[in-house]
Amino acid sequence: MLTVVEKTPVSVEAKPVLRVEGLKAYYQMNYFGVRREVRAVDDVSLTIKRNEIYGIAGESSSGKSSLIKTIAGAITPPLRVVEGSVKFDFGGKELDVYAQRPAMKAARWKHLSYVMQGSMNVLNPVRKVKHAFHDFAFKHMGLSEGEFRAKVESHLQRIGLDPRVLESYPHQLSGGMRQRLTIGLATVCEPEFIIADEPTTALDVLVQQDVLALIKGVQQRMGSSIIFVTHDMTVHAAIADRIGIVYAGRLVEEGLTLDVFQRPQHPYTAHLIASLPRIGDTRKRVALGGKPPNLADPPSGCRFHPRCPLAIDKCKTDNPPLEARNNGRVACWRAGEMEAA
Amino acid sequence: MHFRKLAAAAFAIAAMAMPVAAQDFIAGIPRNEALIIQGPAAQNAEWFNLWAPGGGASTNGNQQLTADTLWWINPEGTGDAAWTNALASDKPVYNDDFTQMTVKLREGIFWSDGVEFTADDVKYTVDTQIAHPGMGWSAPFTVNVESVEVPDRNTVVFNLKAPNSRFHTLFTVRWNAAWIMPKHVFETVDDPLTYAANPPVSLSAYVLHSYDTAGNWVIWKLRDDWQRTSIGMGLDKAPDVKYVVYRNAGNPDARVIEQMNHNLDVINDIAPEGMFTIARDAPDTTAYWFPGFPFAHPDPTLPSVLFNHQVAPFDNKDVRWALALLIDIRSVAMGSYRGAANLAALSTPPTGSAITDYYQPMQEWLANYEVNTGTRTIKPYDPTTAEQIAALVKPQWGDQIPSDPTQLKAMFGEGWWKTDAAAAGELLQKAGFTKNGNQWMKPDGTPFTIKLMVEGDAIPTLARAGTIIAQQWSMEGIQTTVDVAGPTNGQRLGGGDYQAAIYWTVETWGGHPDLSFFLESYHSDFIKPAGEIQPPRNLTRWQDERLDQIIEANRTVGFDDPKVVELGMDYLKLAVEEMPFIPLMAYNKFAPFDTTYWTGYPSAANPYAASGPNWSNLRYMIVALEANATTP
Amino acid sequence: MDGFAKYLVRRFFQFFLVIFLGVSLAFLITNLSPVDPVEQSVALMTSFGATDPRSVELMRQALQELYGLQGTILDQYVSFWGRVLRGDFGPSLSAFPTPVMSLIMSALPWTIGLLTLALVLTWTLGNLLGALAGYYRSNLLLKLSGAAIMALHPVPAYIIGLVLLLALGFIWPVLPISGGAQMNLQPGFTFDYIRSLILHGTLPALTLVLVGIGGWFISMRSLVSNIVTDDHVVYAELGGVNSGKIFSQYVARNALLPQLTGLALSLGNVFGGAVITEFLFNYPGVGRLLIQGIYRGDYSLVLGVTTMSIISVAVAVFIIDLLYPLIDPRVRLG
Amino acid sequence: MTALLELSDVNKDYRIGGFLDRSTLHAVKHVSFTLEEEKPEIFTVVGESGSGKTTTARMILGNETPTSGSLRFMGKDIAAIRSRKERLAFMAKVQPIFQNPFEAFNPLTTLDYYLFSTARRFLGLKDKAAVEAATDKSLQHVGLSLAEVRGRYSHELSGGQLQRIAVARALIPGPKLIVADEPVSMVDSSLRMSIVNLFRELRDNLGVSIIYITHDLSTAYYISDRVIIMHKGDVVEAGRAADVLGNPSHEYSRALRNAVLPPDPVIASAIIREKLRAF
Amino acid sequence: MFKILRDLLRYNIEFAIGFILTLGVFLFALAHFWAPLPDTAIYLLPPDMPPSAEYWFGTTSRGQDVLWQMSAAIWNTMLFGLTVTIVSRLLAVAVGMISGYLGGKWDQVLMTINDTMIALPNLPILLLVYFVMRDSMSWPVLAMTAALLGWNYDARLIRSVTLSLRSREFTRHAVFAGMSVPQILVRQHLPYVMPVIFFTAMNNLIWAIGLEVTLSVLGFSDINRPTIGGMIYWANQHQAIIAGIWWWMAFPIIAVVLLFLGLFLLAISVNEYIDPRSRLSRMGA
Repeated sequence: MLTVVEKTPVSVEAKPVLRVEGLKAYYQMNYFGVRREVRAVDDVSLTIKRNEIYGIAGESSSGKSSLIKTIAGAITPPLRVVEGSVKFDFGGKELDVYAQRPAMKAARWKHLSYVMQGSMNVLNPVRKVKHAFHDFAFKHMGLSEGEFRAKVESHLQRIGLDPRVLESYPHQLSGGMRQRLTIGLATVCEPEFIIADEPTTALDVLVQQDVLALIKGVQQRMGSSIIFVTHDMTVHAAIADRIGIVYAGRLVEEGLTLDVFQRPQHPYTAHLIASLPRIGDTRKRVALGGKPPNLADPPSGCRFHPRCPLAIDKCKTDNPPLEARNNGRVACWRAGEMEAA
Repeated sequence: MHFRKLAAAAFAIAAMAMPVAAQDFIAGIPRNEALIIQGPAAQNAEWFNLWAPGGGASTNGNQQLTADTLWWINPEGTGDAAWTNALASDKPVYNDDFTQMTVKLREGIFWSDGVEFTADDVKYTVDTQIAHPGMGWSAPFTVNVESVEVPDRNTVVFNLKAPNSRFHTLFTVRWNAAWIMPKHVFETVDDPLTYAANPPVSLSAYVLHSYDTAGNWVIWKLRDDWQRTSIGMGLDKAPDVKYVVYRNAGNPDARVIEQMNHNLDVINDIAPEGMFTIARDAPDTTAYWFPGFPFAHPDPTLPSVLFNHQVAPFDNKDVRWALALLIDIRSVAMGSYRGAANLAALSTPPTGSAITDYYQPMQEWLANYEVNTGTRTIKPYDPTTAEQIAALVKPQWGDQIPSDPTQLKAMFGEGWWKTDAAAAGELLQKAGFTKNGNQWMKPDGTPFTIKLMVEGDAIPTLARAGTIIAQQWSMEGIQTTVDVAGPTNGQRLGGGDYQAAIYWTVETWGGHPDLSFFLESYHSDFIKPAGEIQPPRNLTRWQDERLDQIIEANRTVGFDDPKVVELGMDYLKLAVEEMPFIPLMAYNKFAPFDTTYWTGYPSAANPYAASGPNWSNLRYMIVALEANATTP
Repeated sequence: MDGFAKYLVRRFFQFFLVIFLGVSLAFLITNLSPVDPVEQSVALMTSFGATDPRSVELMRQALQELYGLQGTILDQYVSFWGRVLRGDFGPSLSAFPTPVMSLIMSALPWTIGLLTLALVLTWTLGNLLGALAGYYRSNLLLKLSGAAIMALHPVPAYIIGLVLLLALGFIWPVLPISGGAQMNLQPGFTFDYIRSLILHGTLPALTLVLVGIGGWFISMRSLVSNIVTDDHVVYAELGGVNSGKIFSQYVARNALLPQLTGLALSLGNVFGGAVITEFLFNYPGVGRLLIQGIYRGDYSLVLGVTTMSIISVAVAVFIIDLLYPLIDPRVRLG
Repeated sequence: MTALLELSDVNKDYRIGGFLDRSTLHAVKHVSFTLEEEKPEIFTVVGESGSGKTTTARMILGNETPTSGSLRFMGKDIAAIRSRKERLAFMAKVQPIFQNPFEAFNPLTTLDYYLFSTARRFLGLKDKAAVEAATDKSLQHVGLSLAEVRGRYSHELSGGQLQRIAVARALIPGPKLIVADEPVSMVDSSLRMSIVNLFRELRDNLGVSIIYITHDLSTAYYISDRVIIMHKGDVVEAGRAADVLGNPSHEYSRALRNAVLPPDPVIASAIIREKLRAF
Repeated sequence: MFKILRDLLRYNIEFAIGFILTLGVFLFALAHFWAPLPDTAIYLLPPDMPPSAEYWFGTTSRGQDVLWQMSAAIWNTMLFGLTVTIVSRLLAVAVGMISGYLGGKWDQVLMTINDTMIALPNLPILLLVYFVMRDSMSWPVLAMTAALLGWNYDARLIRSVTLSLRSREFTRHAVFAGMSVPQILVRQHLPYVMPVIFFTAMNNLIWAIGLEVTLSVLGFSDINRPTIGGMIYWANQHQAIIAGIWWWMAFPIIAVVLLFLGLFLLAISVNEYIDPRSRLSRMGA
């Protein structure tokens, strides 16, 4: 097996484009006296460098969606940021998502765009596509109407869409076209940072690769950074430069994609990778037992311990910190043993 | 942005609205030349044919201002003064057996289109209607008239099929009558039933000026040749009222508001409280029938408690008398009219000539009248009712209430029956009823309950009277519920589809003692079996041989024969004895007049015309009104 | 057959079926009414005059014949449909022989004018305020106006009208309280006449607006509160699209679509008139005509108005069904 | 050998479109295959959305009737089932597993309601204890117990658990055939394999045949005995799973096979780079 | 049940206000059973008395205490309104759910009936029915008639909800779990339809009371029975507004407005409580 690590060059000096520090975001609900606190994002710190694709992997209700919503500043009550900060760096200017809201609003789409899950519904169903481009992007471009239209058309052409889609209504387009369109919409202003939430999940298999290639291509051309959420490990394998594994609201492992796949340091990651089926292999996969944790009432200590085959007593009481290890970071008391195994 | 636009629009609307008070109320017509009268909401606003079904009995001025016929009776008048020869130059002349009536007509009367009125018009009126069943007076003409002769242009001779001493009343206006048709107009018409007569040709002093196709108003204008009409001939100067406006002024509240805003000179009817409001808030610009309380004009109709004699136990006169004795008339007067009621113990309206012809002469008889309760006899009549009511209303009206009993009787009636629950109980026991606790049981052992029907909406005072009577009966052990019949009221009364009701079944000329106006239809020949519709009189279906005899005798005496009053008294005595229905009071109408522009309205002191715009003889009021000199 | 044509045929069939059933039901109920137009006319013609009972009998027969009320209910039903198909409801029985159609036609412009105006105003205002209140939920002014509208909502139309009549016709008498236009004013496109129409229409229109606004307000507010959480609205907010545009183009526009159906239905109902308001302000419209017809047992008239109303509602629903795909690009007929 | 399920030349057309663009969609075209009663197997239908695989499943379940062709279950035409009694008898033998376990259970109803209802209706049990025993036995097959499920709502359990409860419920009447429409696509990958493994056990231990509808070639390869690949209503390729998926011959099957990203960053990123170059 | 009430009262300010308003008006209306005088009795008190210490809300021109009249009127009117609302809700739910779930011929027949009813103008039909029934017209009959006219629009709404529920997987699952149609409709679908029912009930109640008032204003009311419309009817007959007896109409209307605000607040908070989405988040989904 060739180990061609064709990493996109990352300048060490360059300041990271996103710095998330000690972020805690909880759903705080009070329904008729039933008070609930769901710790969807619990003490997450991460940085994303310029010109990289950072994948966040995790299962449903692991908090991965809440994490990027919080990063995007797209949270509505009852989800609230309890602690920590999210800071972008656009062209040397630092922007705190939660402290500088007006500036943040002005930066949207110009510097920061968003590809939402479920492209089916993100476009206004009663307006033609061209209006969406106009509403989102026109004011950032400083172009005349005609120039703007030409720019949008050429941008769409570049991502493989017929400019005539601008005259369509969203429901007239196929799922694949719509997803391309939202990617087109998110990239038309050439932002420095793109947040993508499950951009390929709803797509047919045949289209999936194209869309991934599109995202990768656009990113490479513009040199932007992308934070990318999906539960599908093969997608991460395909385009992510680095991966963060989220379990029960916490980042449990982070590392270069290849490292994570080939040498997972956390038992959970190891299991995830091992259980992936592949064509040509009918050996029996062992499923992970137990059930995913309830974030309203998470297990003590390491949140994975009830399902972990390697759990020891310490895991039940003490929460392992996320520590640098082997060119990545991992939060596991038994990371050393894992390595040995 | 939006708010500013909205504000600007609101301001513009307000700017348009402000001058509305300053603007002419009626476009192009000076307010001080116009008399504004409460009219109807007309459905067929473009229809002016008085002789087609639905066309007659109009209250939009058409019959009041353009129609004319042979004679008029003032319902408020007494004696000869009540009678007016209009198109006829004299009273009718009958032959000895009342099979022929001869009428002399006036000369010099012209239709508004310049054609002269002649005897041919009268003959045409009768002949045409006989030829067209469905026209307003077709039926009575067909029943009565054999032929009409016109010996000369000023004389008409009616040959009757059978003796009829009251035939002339068909041409005598109390409220309306057979109006004379313009022969020269209808001759050219294919079908007089579908002819709209728009614009109508007038035989009276006013002519159509303009009207609202939506039916909210009609304006009539004084004829240039107003002198060439029966009413104009008697005037010595041109009437001040140049325009008469009949307008639909809306519900009673709106009418009061409009009068106080001086946009409505003559109101037809409002509730007593509305009247009091006007009297309180606009005393200086309003005139009434009485100068103060009780204000109201008594119409010659007689609201009564009607019993359906075809439904047991109301066929028993003891029961009817018992129910009468359970009524506290003072509460009824207070409840229905706030005391402003003109009470009636006799079965004829206490108005016009009936006071002097019947009520006053019969007081002694009434005072001595005895009722046998089965165990004893009582004298139920109470001549002091007026004083008692005066005492009740005095706290509110103070000095407006005189202390002279004669004056009080003119305001509140001569007297009524005393409440006597004990006697009533005896009468019920006499009729076989028993009392179980506080509940009267019928002879068959079932509880005695009554459904008392009222019209409800159009005649609110009677509904009010109904609820108070129901309460009185209920409290004495006869459970009574009030049933609102609304528009079905007339039919249910006519079809005998009720137990008891508050309505009128007696109407009179008002200005004449003859009772044939209603009495004729009380003959037992016309009574139908239960469930079938009867002519809209004798709604109680009262059947009595003695009554038939009175009616038959009345047919054979002349209209002005003194025997008419004797027969009338016989009827009234019989009605007291039988109590076929319980007469309550006159139908008092609150019809205030605005004096801002006009003065000289009729009143109790000067009853030269009826009060209220529905009456056709309002035309005599209109030509008599004078412009208020103090109005700019 | 082409699918659309097939759909159209089926929809047409249903359209006619609804009208047929509705009108038949109305016919049946009207004919059960015990108010007899002949008796009403007889009563009117005899109530004030000296009446000879023999004549009344004669009169009754003549009218029965004249009004064409003989024959069984089935005969009348058949001939009724025969006439309706020719656009004729026969003569009015209370305003005989004026055709019912011409009575309706003279009342209709008033009703349509007043109600259409009031309805459009109510709809616009109610939806605008409702949408604003649903979108800017923390705005105090909107909260207050919402509370006022909510308080007004359950007040019966008659009371609202009466209060307005008192306030603007009596206490501060700036507006005419009765009728459709100034008396003796020539109808036409003149400034005076139009001003008069507006002045006379203001109170009834205001009543209708105040009565109707609550319903639209409440439904719009709840529609909008649902739509603001839709993905495309959230996405536009994330996209920094300015909030005025989000409100008008993303929120209000989507919420308005179902309200359009309601508007069409209400417009269809216009032909029934606004009974209470017309009654209170003496407005010469269809509602007043209808009440008069009911009072006077004129079931030709009642049936005429009812039939018109049924047809117009059915037409309105039909049209909106056909037009909806054009208004809402998502909808396909099928 | 008797046929458990026999589809012969099944077609299904839909009318679609609206105002101006009405047309007929041939959702399923000429589909034929047979499952033997004596030889339980996992029969997989692979296809993308719009391939007709779900429509086929619905026809097998009797929720749709074919436009032409016939579906026979144990010799009886499924489309001819009319009466409620026949329908219940059919449902006792053929049971579905749905795609989204959170959708398949009403979130406002307790899960045991489904289980008990099934036991009562199909096993004709009246007695509460008997119902519970039957339910518990079935849950044991999927590695759960009634105690774990009783009184629970769907949101209290994970997708994998729910899907296992769904399987347990389907097993209660003792079915011959289970039609599973995308049963793992909404299940987290850590739990996915437990469901897939469960199907194997059902086939091997209980003799239940399973029609596995999926777009996921990897799991299809992992458990299937036979596979058909559908594309726009047509069956483009059919045969043993290892042949069809391991070495597809039809152009479309090959494209589908190539579209599957392997869980290996080196190969996967190479595939994307290749794609990128093609742009 | 008690716990739900306590939770709602404690944690939902809208519910608390609505509850207090509604309960207050309800208790006030209930009090008429202990009124010192029968509610139809007239002229037993001095008429036209303005509000005072003795007569808190004044007396009517018919010599009745407005306070006790109102109390009985609100009771009777609400009884009428609630009867209309409940009966018409039952009809709407039955028709809407059956039509939406069964579809096909059922749907066509029911929706044709529904559309026909939508096209029928309410007031003329009601007035004609009033005439036809005449003295057998009692408030329950009137309520039934109104209910028959008042369900159709909402049935369509409910139908569309059921239609979307029908295609949900849990419905199909329920079928394969052997559930009968009534079981599916009542157990599976009704919780989702409940918010629609509550929401439309408010409008329906307002409509029903408006109808009662309209009929009364036009003169079609049982004048032996105090209702809000009946009070307006009698106040009109005595020209109370013009005569300055404002308390006769003002207090009943204020009471109605308060009651509606109360009911409305209750409806929205209960709706939030029973709404599947909020129920689920409360349960911890």
